[in-house]
Amino acid sequence: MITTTYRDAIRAAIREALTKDPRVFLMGEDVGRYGGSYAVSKGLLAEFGPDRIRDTPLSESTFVGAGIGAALGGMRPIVEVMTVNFSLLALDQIVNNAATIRHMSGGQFSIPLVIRMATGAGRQLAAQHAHSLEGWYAHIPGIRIVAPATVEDARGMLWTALEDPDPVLIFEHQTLYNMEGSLADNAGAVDLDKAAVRRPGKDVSLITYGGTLGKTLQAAEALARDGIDAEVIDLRTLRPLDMPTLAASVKKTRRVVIVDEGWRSGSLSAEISARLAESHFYDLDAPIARVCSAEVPIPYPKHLEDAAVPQPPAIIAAAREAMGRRG
Amino acid sequence: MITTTYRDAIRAAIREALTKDPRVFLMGEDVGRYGGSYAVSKGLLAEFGPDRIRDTPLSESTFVGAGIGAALGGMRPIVEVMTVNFSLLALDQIVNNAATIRHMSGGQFSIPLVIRMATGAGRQLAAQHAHSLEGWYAHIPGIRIVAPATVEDARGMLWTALEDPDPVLIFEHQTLYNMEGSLADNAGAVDLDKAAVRRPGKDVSLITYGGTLGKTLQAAEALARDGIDAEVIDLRTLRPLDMPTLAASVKKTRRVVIVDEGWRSGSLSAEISARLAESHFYDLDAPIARVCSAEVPIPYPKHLEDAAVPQPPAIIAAAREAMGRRG
Amino acid sequence: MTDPKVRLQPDQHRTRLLHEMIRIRRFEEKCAELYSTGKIRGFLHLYIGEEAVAVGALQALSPEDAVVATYREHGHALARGISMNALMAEMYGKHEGCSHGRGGSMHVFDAKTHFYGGNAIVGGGLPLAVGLALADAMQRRPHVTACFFGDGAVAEGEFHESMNLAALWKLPVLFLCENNLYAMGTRIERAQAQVDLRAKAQSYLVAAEAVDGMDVTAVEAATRRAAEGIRRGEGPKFVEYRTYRFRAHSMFDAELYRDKAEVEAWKVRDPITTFSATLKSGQATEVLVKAIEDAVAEEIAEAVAFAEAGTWEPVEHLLNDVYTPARDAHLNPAVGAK
Amino acid sequence: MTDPKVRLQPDQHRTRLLHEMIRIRRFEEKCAELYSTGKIRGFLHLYIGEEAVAVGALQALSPEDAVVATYREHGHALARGISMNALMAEMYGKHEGCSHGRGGSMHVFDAKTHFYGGNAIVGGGLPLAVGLALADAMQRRPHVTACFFGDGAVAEGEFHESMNLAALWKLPVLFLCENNLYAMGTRIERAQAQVDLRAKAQSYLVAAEAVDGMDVTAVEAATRRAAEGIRRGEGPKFVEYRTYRFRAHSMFDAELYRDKAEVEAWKVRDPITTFSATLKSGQATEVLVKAIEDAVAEEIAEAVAFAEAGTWEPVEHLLNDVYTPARDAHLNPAVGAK
Ligand SMILES: Cc1ncc(C[n+]2csc(CCOP(=O)(O)OP(=O)(O)O)c2C)c(N)n1
Ligand SMILES: Cc1ncc(C[n+]2csc(CCOP(=O)(O)OP(=O)(O)O)c2C)c(N)n1
Ligand SMILES: [Mg+2]
Ligand SMILES: [Mg+2]
Repeated sequence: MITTTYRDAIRAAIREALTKDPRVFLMGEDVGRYGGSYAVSKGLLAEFGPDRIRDTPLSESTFVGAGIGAALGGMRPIVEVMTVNFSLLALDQIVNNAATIRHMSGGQFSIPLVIRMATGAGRQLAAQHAHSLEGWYAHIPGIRIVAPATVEDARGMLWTALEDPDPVLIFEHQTLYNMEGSLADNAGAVDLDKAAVRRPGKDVSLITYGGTLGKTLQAAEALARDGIDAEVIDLRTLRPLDMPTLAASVKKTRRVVIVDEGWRSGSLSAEISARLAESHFYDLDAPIARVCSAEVPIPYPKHLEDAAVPQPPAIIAAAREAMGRRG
Repeated sequence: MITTTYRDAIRAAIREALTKDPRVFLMGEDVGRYGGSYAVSKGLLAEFGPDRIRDTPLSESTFVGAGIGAALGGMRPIVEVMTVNFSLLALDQIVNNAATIRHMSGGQFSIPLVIRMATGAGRQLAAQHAHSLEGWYAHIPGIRIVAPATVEDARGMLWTALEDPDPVLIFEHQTLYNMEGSLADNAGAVDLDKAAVRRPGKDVSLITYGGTLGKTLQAAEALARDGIDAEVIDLRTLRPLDMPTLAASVKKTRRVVIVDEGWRSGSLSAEISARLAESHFYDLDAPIARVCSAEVPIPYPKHLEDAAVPQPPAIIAAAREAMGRRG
Repeated sequence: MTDPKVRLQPDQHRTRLLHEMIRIRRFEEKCAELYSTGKIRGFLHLYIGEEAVAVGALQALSPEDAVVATYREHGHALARGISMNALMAEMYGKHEGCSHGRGGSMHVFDAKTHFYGGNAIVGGGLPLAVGLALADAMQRRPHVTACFFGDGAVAEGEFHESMNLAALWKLPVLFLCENNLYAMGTRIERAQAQVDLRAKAQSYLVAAEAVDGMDVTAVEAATRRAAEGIRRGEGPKFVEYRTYRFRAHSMFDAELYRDKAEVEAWKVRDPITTFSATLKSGQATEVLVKAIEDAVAEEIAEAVAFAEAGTWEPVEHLLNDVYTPARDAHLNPAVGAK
Repeated sequence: MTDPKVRLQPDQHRTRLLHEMIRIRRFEEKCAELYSTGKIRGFLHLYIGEEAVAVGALQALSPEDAVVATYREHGHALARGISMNALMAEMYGKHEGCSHGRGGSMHVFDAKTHFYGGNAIVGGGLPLAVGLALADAMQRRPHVTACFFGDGAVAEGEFHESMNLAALWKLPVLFLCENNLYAMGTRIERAQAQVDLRAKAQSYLVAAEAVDGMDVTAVEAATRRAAEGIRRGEGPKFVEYRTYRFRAHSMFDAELYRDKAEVEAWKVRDPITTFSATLKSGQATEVLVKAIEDAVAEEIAEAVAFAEAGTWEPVEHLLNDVYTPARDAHLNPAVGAK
């Protein structure tokens, strides 16, 4: 076992991909000389050269579209969009080309493209730099959405994403880059199909992903001290959703709390809630609860940012309420 | 009463606004000399001149952003984005500026902007011209989303939207422009706060909006012949949702089917289902059902396009199932 | 790239150019007819009047080069060598169509001829072309990517970003601007502060040339010059074709924005009649044109029959081709596999 | 637009320019210090080295003109006349800040001075500026909208679309490009095929001028020329300021992408020291600078005290300012009301 960080695990995954497959290259703003705005790609330019570590101009729509074209042309691009906030400038290329060309061409062309971006709030970057839109992206057919919440997934999801013949968007929560964790020395690719039970429990299912996994696990520990045995599920892949794993948990616990950093209305938590209520209406002993972000652009001051996004006390309260505990 | 079309009703509303308020102007691609790609603004250039009916270059991000700036500068712009499919190019301006500036400025500036766009499938325009993303837009705090489904709302929603101090997006389903309906001679502004019960009923609540209202009413008539008395609710405003009206219907019928042309996963139907299950868990006699678009880019051939979007038979089947009827 | 069986006097290049233009013209006239009978639906954007551009320009490409087109791409598709049968079947939405019917008129795709669509988002194909060229450059392949777009697309941010990136990275992109003076109903003077589009290309240090788009030989010559420069490693080139759309923008356009007189004036410069006039003299030309028309009429009749006989994809297949199934794994061999 | 009480020798314009630059420099040095102590958080982008641009350029504006800035806007805010107290309180996130604390360093807004933000999306302010200018033009107001953006923003599609639309409609937009040679770690040669940015502006037929951004008087003169042209109805103008960022891009930047030597070479051209050297001679200047430094130190101390004494908005107000409440109806009188 080695101890490493989420950031270094992603860098190791990129380095491995570049080494294994000559078709792989990394392209995006400041991935080269600057070393990546989150220092993920630091050192890669020196190691792999400017042909494979490509600094782009500030042109999100075009370098994402160029990634789509390069994938069509036989390459395996890893496009880094610095943050999800800027990806809105490339949304047309993602929705109307990356997600759609395979279908419009009657299956003649696939787009083996990986797009990585940082997401989420938590660093007081204010309204234009704190979006959590990964669940929103999960609405689009034709793409796969993944959100590594652990060092192991940060290390392993990229390779599997590159092997996927279709576009995969990887959302890295910006508060996780410094997170430490241990990895097997031979750690490598991980599957992208199954959600993971991060903490087994029998009383209530806490379903989350990405940046809120840690807070949800904290809440579960607190609940345990209170005699409530919570099961914590990490979705890992937001599209497609691994419903069998969620269903198994619901059948066991009969109570569900979904924790999602997206704005509540229209967040992924709504889809999960709707699906579970459709398939397990008669298994549920309590209404499905959601702990999401408040419907406000994220404010700058820490106390307001903290109040805007899900926190352990709210998760605990929702779980207790699902258990019928008061106060 | 006069008989008119959805298209003419919108034109009448635009004309009234231009006449009443010198700050109002219409801007977008081909709204002038071409007469609007759906002929909505036909004749307005001749009547109001090029200063107030502005043809723009193909620059969605900038003319939408210019609408935001003009609103900040004291005008009351009506920006027409030809269709929702092209609005993705302007999404950064809508999400990061229109929806956010009021908040980032601590409430110093509001953005009294109206953006109109055509939406939806049904005309065999294929994958890049058939998106139904209005429910997706409803995820964004700071904007209001409305979807006129009747000639009366086509006539009345614009003025109310212009009086709103914040950005309002109006989604006009492209299959409705030729729809005929009758209007009071003095028809004018309508409220944007309440959902409308388009058909009262006691057995099951069919909740829908925009382009699927007609299909849902057809389904309700068929159900009536089958002894099922369906209530049909037209949301009218997708953000914010009028939950009291939905709640009253659910309390009465105890059964819900939501009809939404958006792709099923992450559609507005999921949010409505989740909210009703949160607030009325114990009032529901059957799982909430959803009839949505299949998760596929819309195909060109008619039989496949029809199969991809909600149709009366599927609505009828879902309602019968909610009633516990088999076959 | 005429379908061999209908090729006349293969030795005569000029005859072939004429034949190609007539094929496109008659094919689209048939499409317009089929649209009115409801066989073809959705949007139909005719290229009539602009045939010299696709036919002349595509002479400069080799079979391995890539093409990225617009929603007005029937001419590009036929000139590139997509069979008329497959194209007509696509217009019908039949499974035998070149995009298996999923795309229709605006989304013609064909792997064999490296035809990357038919894109219905104005300017949406420009970044794709830059990426295709990047893939060629990184794999040291000597190919060129030809990207067609209209005067209207030049106003989109994607034009600016794509020209800059292609120029910055010296990528083999052939930017082919079809300037037919209008973007739907908006004349170029109402869309562009600078109507000389070459000046825009030059602002990225991209060499630009404008040519009479109604003259197929001039189009071919200019495009060959540009393509050769790219193959010599000079980076992207920009060619502007000054042409004109004879028909409405689409089947829904009332053409309120231009006078008949302007249209008639341009029709005098019809690329087909003006070119055939230069071919041989009198009688001989008539005979040649007659022979071409007969061959084309036959090809079109066959294409219509092929489309009519085509099949509708079963509704059960609705969800196909959203994601790549295992059966198509060969499209994307596992990473690392060489 | 110095806060009156600290204005020295109001008759002396050049003294005022020096004073403004020093205010900005010292304010930001204090901010950097407060960042390390955690009083200021989030992103902090310092303008140090570029002060001559904001100070010189904003001399050309009248109080009614509008300003659209970037996330590196402390200099623009102070030079525009936003009080240092309100700005410092905003840096802290206090309710007394000019954006009531909601925005922080990147989102400085101020209605009184027509300061439309602080925009953290590169290029995101350009379309807003076009719209503000459109509103002035349609209401026949003689104002100018000054839009600041960097060399990196020039690569974004919004630059292209906004330049074209402003030029096409002859709108009173003053496009002010702060070319500090870098976009984060990307030097202009690696971002722009054409590094002479004037050529880009000219491709929209927009008159462009480049000026030494380290020379406050040259900046003022060039910007006044441009603004006057706009007020004469000549349409938008483009001014490029050749300047340099002395500090890291943000507090997280290790500056791997440039050598110390380059930075040192530019520091020799420090806009403050070079300008003060031109003022008076020896002693007299020292006395003057000392007086300014004392006044500024006092103003900063007061601003810090003001921010420290400021209040945190109660958490119960979290959802405020997402939508406009009735109480703010005056911001948008019912349509039709004049
Ligand atoms: C991004 C986008 N905006 C608007 C449209 C609607 N539209 C389709 S074609 C067209 C005009 C394009 O003009 P041009 O680029 O000159 O091509 P032409 O039709 O003249 O061949 C417009 C506005 C679109 N398809 N995509
Ligand atoms: C659309 C967008 N892409 C990327 C970023 C991240 N980013 C912030 S500042 C910056 C560099 C901008 O450079 P420039 O325009 O030259 O301004 P400068 O920082 O040099 O003043 C980048 C890439 C962003 N904020 N917005
Ligand atoms: Mg055109
Ligand atoms: Mg810069």
